[in-house]
Amino acid sequence: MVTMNQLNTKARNTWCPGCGNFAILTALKKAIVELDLKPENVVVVTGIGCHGKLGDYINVNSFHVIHGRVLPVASAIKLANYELTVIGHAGDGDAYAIGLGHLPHAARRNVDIVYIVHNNMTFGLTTGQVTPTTPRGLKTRSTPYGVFEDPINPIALALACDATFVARGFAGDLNHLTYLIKEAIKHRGFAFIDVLQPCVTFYNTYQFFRERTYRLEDEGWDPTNKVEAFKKAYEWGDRIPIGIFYRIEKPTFRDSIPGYPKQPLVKEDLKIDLTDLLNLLT
Amino acid sequence: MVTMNQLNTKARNTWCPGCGNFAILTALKKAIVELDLKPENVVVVTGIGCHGKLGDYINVNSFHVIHGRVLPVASAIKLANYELTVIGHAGDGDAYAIGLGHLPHAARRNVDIVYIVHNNMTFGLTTGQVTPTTPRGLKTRSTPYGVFEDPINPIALALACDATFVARGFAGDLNHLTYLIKEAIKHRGFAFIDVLQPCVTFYNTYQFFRERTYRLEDEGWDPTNKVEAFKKAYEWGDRIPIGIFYRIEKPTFRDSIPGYPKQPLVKEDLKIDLTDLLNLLT
Amino acid sequence: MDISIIIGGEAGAGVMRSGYILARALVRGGLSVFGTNDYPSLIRGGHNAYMIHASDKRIHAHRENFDIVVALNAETITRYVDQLTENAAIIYDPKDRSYAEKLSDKALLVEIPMMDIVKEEKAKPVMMNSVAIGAAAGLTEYDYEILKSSILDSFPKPEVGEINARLAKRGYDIALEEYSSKFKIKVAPLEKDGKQIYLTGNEAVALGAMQAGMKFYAAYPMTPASPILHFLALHGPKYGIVVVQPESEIAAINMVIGAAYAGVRAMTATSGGGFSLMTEALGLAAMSETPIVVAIAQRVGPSTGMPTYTAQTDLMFVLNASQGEFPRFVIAPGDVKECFYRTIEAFNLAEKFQVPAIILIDKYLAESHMSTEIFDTSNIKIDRGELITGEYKGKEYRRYEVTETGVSPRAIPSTRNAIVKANSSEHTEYGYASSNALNAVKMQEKRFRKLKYMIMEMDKLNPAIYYGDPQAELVLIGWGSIKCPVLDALEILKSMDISVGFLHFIYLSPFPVKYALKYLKDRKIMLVENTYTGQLANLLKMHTGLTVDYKVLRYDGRPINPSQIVEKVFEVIR
Amino acid sequence: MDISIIIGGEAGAGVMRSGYILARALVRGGLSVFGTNDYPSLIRGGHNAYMIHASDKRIHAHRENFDIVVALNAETITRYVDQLTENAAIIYDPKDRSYAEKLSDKALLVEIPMMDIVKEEKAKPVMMNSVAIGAAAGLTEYDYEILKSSILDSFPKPEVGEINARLAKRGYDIALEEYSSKFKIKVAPLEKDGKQIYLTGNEAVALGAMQAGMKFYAAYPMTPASPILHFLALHGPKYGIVVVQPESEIAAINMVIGAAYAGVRAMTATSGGGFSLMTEALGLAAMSETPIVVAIAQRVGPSTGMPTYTAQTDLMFVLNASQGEFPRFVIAPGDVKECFYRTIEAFNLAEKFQVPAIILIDKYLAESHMSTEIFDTSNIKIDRGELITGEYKGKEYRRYEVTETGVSPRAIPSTRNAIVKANSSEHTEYGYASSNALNAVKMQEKRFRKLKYMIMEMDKLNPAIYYGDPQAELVLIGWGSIKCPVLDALEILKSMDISVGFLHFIYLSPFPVKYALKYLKDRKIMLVENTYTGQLANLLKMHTGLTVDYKVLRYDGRPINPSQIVEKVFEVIR
Ligand SMILES: Cc1ncc(C[n+]2csc(CCOP(=O)(O)OP(=O)(O)O)c2C)c(N)n1
Ligand SMILES: Cc1ncc(C[n+]2csc(CCOP(=O)(O)OP(=O)(O)O)c2C)c(N)n1
Ligand code: SF4
Ligand code: SF4
Ligand SMILES: [Mg+2]
Ligand SMILES: [Mg+2]
Repeated sequence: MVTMNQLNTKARNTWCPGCGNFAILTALKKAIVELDLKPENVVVVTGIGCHGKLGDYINVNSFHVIHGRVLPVASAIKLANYELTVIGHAGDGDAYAIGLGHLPHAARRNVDIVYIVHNNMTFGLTTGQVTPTTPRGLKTRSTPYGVFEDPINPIALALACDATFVARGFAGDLNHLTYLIKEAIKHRGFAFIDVLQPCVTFYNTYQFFRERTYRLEDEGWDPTNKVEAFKKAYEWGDRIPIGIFYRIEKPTFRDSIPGYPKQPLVKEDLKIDLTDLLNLLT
Repeated sequence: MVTMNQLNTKARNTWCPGCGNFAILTALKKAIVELDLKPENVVVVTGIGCHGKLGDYINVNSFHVIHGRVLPVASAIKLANYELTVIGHAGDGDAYAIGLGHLPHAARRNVDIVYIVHNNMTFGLTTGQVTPTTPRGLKTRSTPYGVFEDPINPIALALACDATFVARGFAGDLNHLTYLIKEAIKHRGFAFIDVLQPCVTFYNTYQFFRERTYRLEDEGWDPTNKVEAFKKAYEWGDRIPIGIFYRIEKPTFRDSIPGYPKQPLVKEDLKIDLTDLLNLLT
Repeated sequence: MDISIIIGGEAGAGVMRSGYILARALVRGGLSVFGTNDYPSLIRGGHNAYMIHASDKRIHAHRENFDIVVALNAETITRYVDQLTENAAIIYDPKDRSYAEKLSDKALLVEIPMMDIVKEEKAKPVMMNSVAIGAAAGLTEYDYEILKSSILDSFPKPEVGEINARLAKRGYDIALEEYSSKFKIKVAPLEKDGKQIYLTGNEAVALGAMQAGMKFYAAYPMTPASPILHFLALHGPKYGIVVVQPESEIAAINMVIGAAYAGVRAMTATSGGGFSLMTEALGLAAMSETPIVVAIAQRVGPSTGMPTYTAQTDLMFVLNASQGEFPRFVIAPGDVKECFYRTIEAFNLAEKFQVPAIILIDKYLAESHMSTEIFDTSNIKIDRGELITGEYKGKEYRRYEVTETGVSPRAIPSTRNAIVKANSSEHTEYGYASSNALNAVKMQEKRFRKLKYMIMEMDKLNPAIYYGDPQAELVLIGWGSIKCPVLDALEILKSMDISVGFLHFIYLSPFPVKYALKYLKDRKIMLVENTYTGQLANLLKMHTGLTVDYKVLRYDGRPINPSQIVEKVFEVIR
Repeated sequence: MDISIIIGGEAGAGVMRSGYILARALVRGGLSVFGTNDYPSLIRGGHNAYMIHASDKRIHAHRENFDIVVALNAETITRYVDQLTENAAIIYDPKDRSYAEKLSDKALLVEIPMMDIVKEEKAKPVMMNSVAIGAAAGLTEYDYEILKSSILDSFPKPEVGEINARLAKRGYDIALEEYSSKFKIKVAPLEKDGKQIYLTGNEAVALGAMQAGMKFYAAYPMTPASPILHFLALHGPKYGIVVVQPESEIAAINMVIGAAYAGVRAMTATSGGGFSLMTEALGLAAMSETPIVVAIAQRVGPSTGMPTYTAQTDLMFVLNASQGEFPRFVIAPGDVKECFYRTIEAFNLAEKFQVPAIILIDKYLAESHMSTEIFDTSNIKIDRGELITGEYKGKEYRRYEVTETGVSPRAIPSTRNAIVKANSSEHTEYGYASSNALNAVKMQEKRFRKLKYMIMEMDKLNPAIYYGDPQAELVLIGWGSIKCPVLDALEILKSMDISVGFLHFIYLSPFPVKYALKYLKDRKIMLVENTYTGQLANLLKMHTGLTVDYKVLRYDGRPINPSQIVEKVFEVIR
């Protein structure tokens, strides 16, 4: 059984002290330990941004891809070898700006991966510009007179995309986040977690969210009703819910693909006999 | 006042006889005539696909862009000259596959344009492959054993994207469609219309929709409640609603942009005096 | 015997299918057959054509003039007036008689009551095309039974095949009885060893990928590459190949990269516009050293351009696409056979050197059918390079271990005792991001060290092939599908006792410098290319200093004709 | 007087800002100043440095060795040991004394109790950097009042400026009193006419765009181009310029195309990865003949590479990006002044020829500050080419009217009596889609006819500029920011009586063939480039047949030093 320590790497961590990414990293490690996953069977796919460095800091397979493309890469890794646990980590810029076009599709296909969005409401690594989740009015480097667009609602969006597992976490609530990641890994299908992640340098929201977040689980939330979940998604004021908004079971992408072999693609023999097919072309 | 005939062009129409696109074109022309718009002040932006040829068939300004990029091009035309009426036409492949990443952003910004999706549930021009709205199980050229993904729900999605005008039309109901397009043009903000458009060659849905569609307006629908609209969006069976699901007012993108001048950008003087700014750099 | 037939009609009239069936019948008779199409980007109403060139000698391209025009509508009758050969015939329906009659001095008028026959047989109007091809076969006195077999095997539903065969027979009989005596060209099946297949470049690429052991294919439809998707979606599942059509080309190539990282052979295909969207991820594949294969079927640009027409204008783009510098393979097969074998080669090279390999074809090759001997698959080698699966036996696995060849042992996720860290950022041997200057030099040099070995390997693979007179003063050069018209042009020239050479470039990256110098030094060089600017000339000059003396260029979207080349050679030689 | 100062510390310690303030003080003293930074891609904790090179003579680049090391942390003290000049000094805090002491034989140790001073003054710890730059100024006996003015003008809030000025004064006094007598280099303000400004290439491009009358700017952040966005977002609104950060680079460029179609001058900027995503739309601009300007600030690739480091590796990519063939401008300014004026030029050329114009810079130029005489904006010409607004006076407007120059009169939507039909598909003169072969030829030739006129126009605009000895046997060549180190290298060589020439390419497309031949024929050529493969050498050979004899290449992400060039010249000349 792997230990937390064995999940460390030699790479030097360059996140700002206090950054919410640390909690997400820890929660992920804890989830892997507690679910007793083998490091060589876990793949973490990360986007470009502060969050993207996560792969360097955890001793499992990782692929640090390009900005916004976590979902297609992660989806195909899972299709190629469904015995792997595939976990995508994206920033809010990554996931909701440049990469938003992939979300509805990964969701409706119900690809069996976990998708964790490090939602710090800022482009961290490029020094603090507006993202699609930055609240209106906030002054950022690219909106020095205040953000002038309304933010998206990731939870409502994921619901409308028919994701089968829709959750929100908070980097200030490590235990709960660990729980969410474990549930997401266990979920058979596309598991989406938007994590409220304070960025101490560009948008420190620790206090704001500490004062407002509450756990849906504490209120006996029934996560099986999409319309109710949708309504809940718009609760964003003095009280901000975290937890699993919605969760259902349906066939995964692989289940539906015609001709998916009896074993992972990666185990299939490369040699095939094309004689029959060639004869069709005579 | 422009007439229907004056809106014709010399380009030879190459849509299949009976194609749903004809009705959309006619409805658009009627809307322009009935709203008494000047052709030189209307711009139609079209994507790539059968629908994309619409620009050739209507005598207003048009820009036949690239696959999936109707929204950014149309948005900027409007920002550059808000005195223009800007109408985007996209295919379902265009809008919901390659170009889906732009929808949530155009919607939340509330860009004051009309966005009409010719939803024929197929890639028409590339000879009938699956799109994100093709129903599960349908055999297409790229899914010869049946579509194996669940389709998206464009109405639910547009609602979750906070679009301020969300409607569905049917190319088999010309009068209603004309009404929708007129309302959409009049709407100050982002007006989204998903049009059920039978493709007689690859997916002829005339009968299917004729038998099932009903007008929301006929049932006294109240289009101001997002949660109700969301619920309604999932009505898809024996009865399929068409009409305006949702409609509210909020400031448009231009209203919010800091420093937008008192007149359209296109009328601004190009000469500016940078002395003050240069002095800041000494 | 050499015959050229064009079948024309409205889009939607089944022009391409009936042309294919007729051509296939000739293929089954052992003839050498080339079939190509011409159609605008629309579904109904525009003009479509399928051209068949067949011969008892080996031919490689279409012919620009026609011995038989099969007119499924009036437009077709008049459209090709200037391309009729001396003894041409036009097959048409009586309803279009008025158009045909004007050409009575130019061609034999073969009036076949196709519509009436269809009505009599209670078939669908679109099936008149079967009557028409039957008539074409009858006119040339070809064997009806072979045509029938082609028809029956070309319709999935036997009953439909039967009707069409019956219709064809009726056309056949009238033409044979009433007109064949007046028509000079007779086509007869050959006695020949070995089966022929008749397929397109697209199909050959798809088959090559399957044979290479590709297990994952993701592509977004784009003319003229979509048929690869259709073919694989239809046949892949039977062979355990997963075929998906994702939301965009960006998704497609990133999926391919994910699958390849996980250890399966994976490919995508597209055309220029889709490839534009893939350029960023191409760099990801290069930097992360993930072996992928991308097939590109060029069409006319810029931008949307003319989607259904042919061009070779993306060469320089493909060679230089994506930011930063990295070695890549760009391989341009010249015919269907090369499409098959070179695609297999591309997979091997991609994995062996852990670089992206690009198959560069064009609409002409992608969508033209060619007859070719059935592929020999007995000797196919699969070389996965330094792949590690199961368990890593070394001490501490480093994905980007610096080696003499620049290639690092490649473990895949799930390998015991190996944690595989891939990275788009510059990285250490372990795969951790690093912007250290020395490390950057080390890694950039590691990646480029491969180039030397890639060239060595390439040089063994016939990267450029010389045809024609070895001593010729004038050598034609070209790449990819240009091989087709040039080889036919060479035959024509030979028959006129004009001997020229032809250096066909299959590899464009790495550039086969040795071959270029060997065959082109101190010769007059004539470039043949479907572009406006003559890209290979630039490339040649850049790599070898050699200058092209003459150019045969074409940029109207139509393939270059053998005769166009012949003319230019004439002009120059005089 | 020539001095080189490096300020180093942790990311987040305000290294860049304090370096900028010190440099600005020198600029205000009339000195020629070059300031550049070195930082990894992270927000806190890594090592950041700002290097200042200043002189009473005109200089153009950084120096690779340092007279003063301002160490905001221990790491900085030891990091530059190998780059100390003979009479160097190190400024550090007593807490880091143990590190400094080891270097007592290598440098003058200037110990300043920065942390204590900060505490005494009740300032924030990060403000120790002001003490440090005060000390640097004191050591060189520079005028404190000028430093103070720079500090006050560099903080938006006056109170903050005041504290920092006080802190600087304390460092200044200690250094002046206790150490300056032991330090050889003295820096004094010059008497000089005319104000200088101190700005980056990014800022100069932004200013150029503003001055050119750009009204719409859309960009997605990407290092090192993001500062253009920040600058325009801050200053644009006052000038009626709309600045938006859309969801992606794809959205950005398509917005720019939309705005330009509607008739406003519009621009986007990005780096290689973002440009990869823009390639498809670049073709749209070309095909629809919509004039757009794209600025690209290169960084190290492939892929994510080293985002905060410099390279020139995207040249061939940018020249060939997008499917199909079309003419484009690619303009690579060499310093901030050129960034300003050439950007204005790019807007004029884009509109005049209705083609895309690309400004190609790199991280070194984009983010380095240079002193330069204040821009003269009195003579700026705005040339919108054949733009039609208000009313079209002709008969029937055709957006793609075929003309002798290839340029068609360009009406914008809202023009009375004109319906403007733009199209990404090949089109007729009216803008309707067409795949007719003759039309395609006509249109492709129309678009390429511009090239001749583009070249004529370019030839008037000093597309390549020759520096140094007109008769030199050895001519260095380079493009873009390479001008900076080469001009300094030329000075060094001159001082050693070695005379070489330098041909600086500003236009890469169209390629200034005439200029290349004029200045390079029959000379020895040495390429200086921040790449691995030496791209300009390939380009030169391709366009002129000329071959580069020597290469100074660098591909570790760091800019080429003047001394690196000098050394290579030495090596060659011997
Ligand atoms: C195609 C592309 N565009 C832009 C960038 C520059 N870039 C790097 S990180 C980043 C934003 C990161 O924001 P987010 O995804 O929220 O991650 P965070 O740093 O906040 O964790 C951007 C725009 C890039 N790497 N690639
Ligand atoms: C980047 C890119 N990818 C692919 C294509 C090929 N393509 C042309 S039209 C089309 C699909 C059209 O489907 P849709 O948008 O639904 O339009 P329809 O033809 O059904 O009206 C595709 C994939 C393209 N033109 N550009
Ligand atoms: S900038 Fe923000 S997100 Fe990035 S490491 Fe620092 S605190 Fe974390
Ligand atoms: S293919 Fe379908 S969508 Fe396209 S023109 Fe024909 S009927 Fe209309
Ligand atoms: Mg973020
Ligand atoms: Mg469609």
